[in-house]
Amino acid sequence: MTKELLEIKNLKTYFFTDEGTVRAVDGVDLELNKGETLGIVGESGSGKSMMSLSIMGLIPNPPGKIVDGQINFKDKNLCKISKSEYRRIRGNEISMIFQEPMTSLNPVFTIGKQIMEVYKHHQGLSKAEAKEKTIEMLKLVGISMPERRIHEYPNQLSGGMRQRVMIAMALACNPELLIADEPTTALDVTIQAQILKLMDDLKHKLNTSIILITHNLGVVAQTADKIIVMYAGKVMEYSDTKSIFKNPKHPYTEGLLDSIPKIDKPVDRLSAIPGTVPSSNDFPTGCSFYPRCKYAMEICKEKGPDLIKLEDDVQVRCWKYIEEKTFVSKDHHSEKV
Amino acid sequence: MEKTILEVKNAKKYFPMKKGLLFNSSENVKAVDDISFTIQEGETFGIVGESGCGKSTTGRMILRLIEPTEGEIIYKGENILDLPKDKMQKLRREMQIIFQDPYSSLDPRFTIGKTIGEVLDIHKIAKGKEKRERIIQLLEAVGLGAQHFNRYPHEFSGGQRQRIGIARALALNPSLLICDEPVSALDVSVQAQIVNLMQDLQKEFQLTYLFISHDLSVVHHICDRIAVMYIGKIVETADKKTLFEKPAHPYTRALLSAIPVTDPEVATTNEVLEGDIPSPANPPTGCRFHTRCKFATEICRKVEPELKDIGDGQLVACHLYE
Amino acid sequence: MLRFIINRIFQVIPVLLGITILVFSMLHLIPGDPARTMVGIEASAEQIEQAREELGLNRPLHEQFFSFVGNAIKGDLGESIRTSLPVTEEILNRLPITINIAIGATIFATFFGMLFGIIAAINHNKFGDGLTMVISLLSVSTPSYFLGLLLMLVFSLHLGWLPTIGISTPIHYILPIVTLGAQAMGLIARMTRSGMLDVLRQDYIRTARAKGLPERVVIYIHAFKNALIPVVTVVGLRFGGLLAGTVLVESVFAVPGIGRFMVEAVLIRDYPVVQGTVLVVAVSFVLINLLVDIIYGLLDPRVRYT
Amino acid sequence: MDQQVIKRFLKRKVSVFGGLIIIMFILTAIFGPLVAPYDPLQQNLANSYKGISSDHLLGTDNLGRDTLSRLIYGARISLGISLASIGLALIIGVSLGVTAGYYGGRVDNLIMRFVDILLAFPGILLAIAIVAILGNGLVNTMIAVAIFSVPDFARIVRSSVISLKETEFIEACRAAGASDIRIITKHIIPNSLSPLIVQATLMLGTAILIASGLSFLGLGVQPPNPEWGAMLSQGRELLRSSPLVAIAPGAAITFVVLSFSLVGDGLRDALDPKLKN
Repeated sequence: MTKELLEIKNLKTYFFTDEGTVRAVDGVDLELNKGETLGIVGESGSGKSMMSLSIMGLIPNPPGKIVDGQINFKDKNLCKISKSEYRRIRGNEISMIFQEPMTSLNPVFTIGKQIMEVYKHHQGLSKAEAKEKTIEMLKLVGISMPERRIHEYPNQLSGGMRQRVMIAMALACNPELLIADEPTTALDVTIQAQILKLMDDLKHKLNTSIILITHNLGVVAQTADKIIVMYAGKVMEYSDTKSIFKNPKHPYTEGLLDSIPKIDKPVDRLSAIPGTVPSSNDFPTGCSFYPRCKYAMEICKEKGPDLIKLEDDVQVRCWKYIEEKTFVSKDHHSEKV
Repeated sequence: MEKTILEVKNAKKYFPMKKGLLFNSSENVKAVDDISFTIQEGETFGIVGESGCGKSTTGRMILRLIEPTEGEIIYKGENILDLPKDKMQKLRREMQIIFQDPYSSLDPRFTIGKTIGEVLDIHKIAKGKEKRERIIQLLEAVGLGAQHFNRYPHEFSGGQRQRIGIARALALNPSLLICDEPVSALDVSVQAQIVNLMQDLQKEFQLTYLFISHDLSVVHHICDRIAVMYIGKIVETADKKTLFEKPAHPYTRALLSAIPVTDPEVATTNEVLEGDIPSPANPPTGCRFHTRCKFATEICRKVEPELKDIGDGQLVACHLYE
Repeated sequence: MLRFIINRIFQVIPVLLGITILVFSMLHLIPGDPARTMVGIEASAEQIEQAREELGLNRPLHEQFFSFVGNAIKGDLGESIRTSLPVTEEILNRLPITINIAIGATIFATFFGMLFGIIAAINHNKFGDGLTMVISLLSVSTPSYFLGLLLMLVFSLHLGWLPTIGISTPIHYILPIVTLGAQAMGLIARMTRSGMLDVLRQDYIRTARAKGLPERVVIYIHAFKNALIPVVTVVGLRFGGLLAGTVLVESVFAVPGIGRFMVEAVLIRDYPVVQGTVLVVAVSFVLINLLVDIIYGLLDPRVRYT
Repeated sequence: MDQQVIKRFLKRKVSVFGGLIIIMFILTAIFGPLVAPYDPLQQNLANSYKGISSDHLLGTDNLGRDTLSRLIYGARISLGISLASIGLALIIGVSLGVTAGYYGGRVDNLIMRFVDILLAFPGILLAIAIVAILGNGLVNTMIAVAIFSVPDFARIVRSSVISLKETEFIEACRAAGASDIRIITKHIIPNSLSPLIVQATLMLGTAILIASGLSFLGLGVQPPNPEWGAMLSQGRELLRSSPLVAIAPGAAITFVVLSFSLVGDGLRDALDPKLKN
């Protein structure tokens, strides 16, 4: 029996700017069990990064604000806890690594100091103890000669090395949840493979749950247990990894998979999704994917569909299935059309 | 009958290191270090490699946006490095480039019409009404239209800007198009549109492409022949089928196995390459890949391997094949 | 690091040479005959010839230049035409006062400037921000020669708390220091504020927060050291500016420093003194900048290891 | 796009206020002789040391000259020097900066070393040195202030040219065979205009500070011309008897300089919204 670690209900994170309200995250639900890896896939403006910052409680305010919903982490609603309580969780029980290893480390402190700090603040370790643990951690993420490396500054390290340092820092206190926001996007292919392998190894070693956020379906195919596909601030499809790649339900997921060239299944012509990704302050009314959808119906334009459960682990937000389902059974999620 | 359109012979580009006044080192960053390849008319020739391999420098050398330190660039039988200014100017109509970043590749202060029109002005190709018609024709060719003529770049999405960049490159009716990571900065769902557009245009205008990318899947989809580069050197050249089915160089193999496969049921070989990419400012001796190669022997550390034909037009620079 | 320092020192040499050339050629750039300009229109041909002799204008140009440089390195800047005393001696007599004022102003400006800047950044868009920024904007815009007069009017003439002019006691230093430092204070406050705000937006600050560090550690340790780097540059550059700014302040408060000495020399066309004072101020400025660069290198590992 | 800049600028109330003050001063400078109640140079010893009265709104000085009238005429001189010298400095600075930045290498080294040498004379020192060579007076003050301002412009333009030169749209132009002149005039200069406009605005204020400073020291515009710095210098002697003679021009300088910085800051935010704090 797996235990639920994180449950997000109807999360809404909005940004209030001069140009209007940006619904970066617009009613997202998700669940994550202990030891699981959840992949969140989306393109620019899908709200996937804002999702992760919402969980971390790091939404820049103003202009951003969580306007509705719950983030339940181990029976605690993170939206309700005090600032100091949140600080004790961040970097300790939930950690995060970012896309840009080049800018995510403080340039004026040695990497040793930056990792030791975590031990000092969360575990109250002395300098010597923290140093010892830091060296251990750096060894764990595959950095050679850690005794020497702790005295180096971030600009002396390559991008891949910096991302390893970020991982060491994030995993220092053995958190239960690691959020990785596009951790390999800025890296070269061979380095990306190293980092993905490292994260997978460490996950099994430390039994950490991971939320892996990416725009690259290939990155999650091998590592994630479940996948969420986001588009325009909403979850379009939520499914286990196997079925999403084998049998994508949502037209967007289907289009996304079809538009990637595959070496093992060459085609003469890619089937592209027409149109452009909507900009985040101008989402279409109705279903946000409707203008680019090849199955678009009249209803899609007027009204956004709800997320409905198709099978045990498969949920989808599309009128196509709601219509089918309403004939089959009266699911409480769906509405009669 | 295949006809060679471009031949790059022993091209090198050394950038002088940033120097201090006192320690005036004579060291160079060998961005591109003695590479040769040929491109046939009508084909799509791919250059793949990771950061610092010199693929973008190569593309820019061919257009003389960066002057090569040494070597020859022979376009249709003529070494363009010897050309006087006026002849080079004429030749520029034949070769154009499209860039990676759709945001910095268009002047934010120029309307789309003006951006494309400028190219026509420089070569005095068309004027007035004729010019406008030609621009609209180009916009339509890339899937845009007359309604976009007076708009500014910031009003467009990344994919649309890339279309504009392509229209600008096509304005001079070139034969050879250097495509420097043209889809890397785009959203996945838009990448496919641009790739399709490029394939359509290739047929329509009989274009030859030099396609520079780090993304092997895209290269596999669009290219006929491919060169793999690693820190300033070509390590392998082959046609697509050969390269992907029987890659010879250990680096090529590692690169192929590092591609994330979009199928959870395919077991990955998990052949993960160790170590970092060395800096081109201080490349390893001998074979530049030896620091990361599991087959490396004594000779690899000392002697630089030459590109050799191992059959089927597959060229490999590796001591394993000697 | 040593390599970085040596490199910086060698970069300064051409600048010092340039300054020397410029200062040397001042005499030769004067329209007409410098000797005549100096002694006045009514001077006799003999007097002009004598002045020419004293200035060494009869010798070939390169010879003049080398002897100028040679003497300058030896510390000989010629003789004042008015007093016939060695310029070096005259400068050394006045320099301590000027340096005291400039250092005092730097300390005043740095302390209050950074204080105001941090207050403003932390209270971004709140009352504290507004108030400190109004003060710094005003102090940046008010010319020192006006501020000095205002302060004198209020604190000396009206309230009678502080002496008006001269520099005989330490209390005399208060007004000149505040007057001189005000503008730099405003600039440093604005720099510190925008530097802090800029740093607070960086990715590594987000990382620091994601680590669960307390906000004071995030701001006073992670952000502050980064924000300090540009501020150090400004403080360094400002110190040179303050050295030059003493020219105005010394005139306002009738302080017998090097600045006033220079102005008087310009007014009576005592060229050796003008050259000497300009050279001393410019060279000190360059050397201070060198020092600042080295400190910058110590603070910022990115500069050191490139 | 430019409408948006104006819209953003108008949102910043203090900058708009600064702009209004500058417009007021400019109008005063242009129409000064029409509004000034007295001749600024006319002495009237019987009327000396007067305080504020309906006849003399800002009183009179030791020679009985009307302070308000002198202030109004002074606006002409101060703003005139400021505009002329910054205009001159812009032409020289931009040419130097563009040349250095675009061609790089030895040309760049030569120009920037020269600029470095000029910058080695901090603050007002350079202006004093120039006046020491050229002599005092209105035109020489202008030249001194112009040369003083050149290095700032040269450096700003150079750095924006260097960053622009690397952009892909400039490469695209070169690939299309565009000439250097075309690239510089059509692409590089228009795109480096924003920081330049901001800097020029701020420097207009600084120019007034420096020019008046020179005059205050007796090295710039000479009395009896009603230049603000020269008036301050004269007011310094009269601080006990008629403080208004010093306060009026001092306040005027402060206000104008303040307004230029407000406008400059506003323009910076309006032209580059990303930099806004």
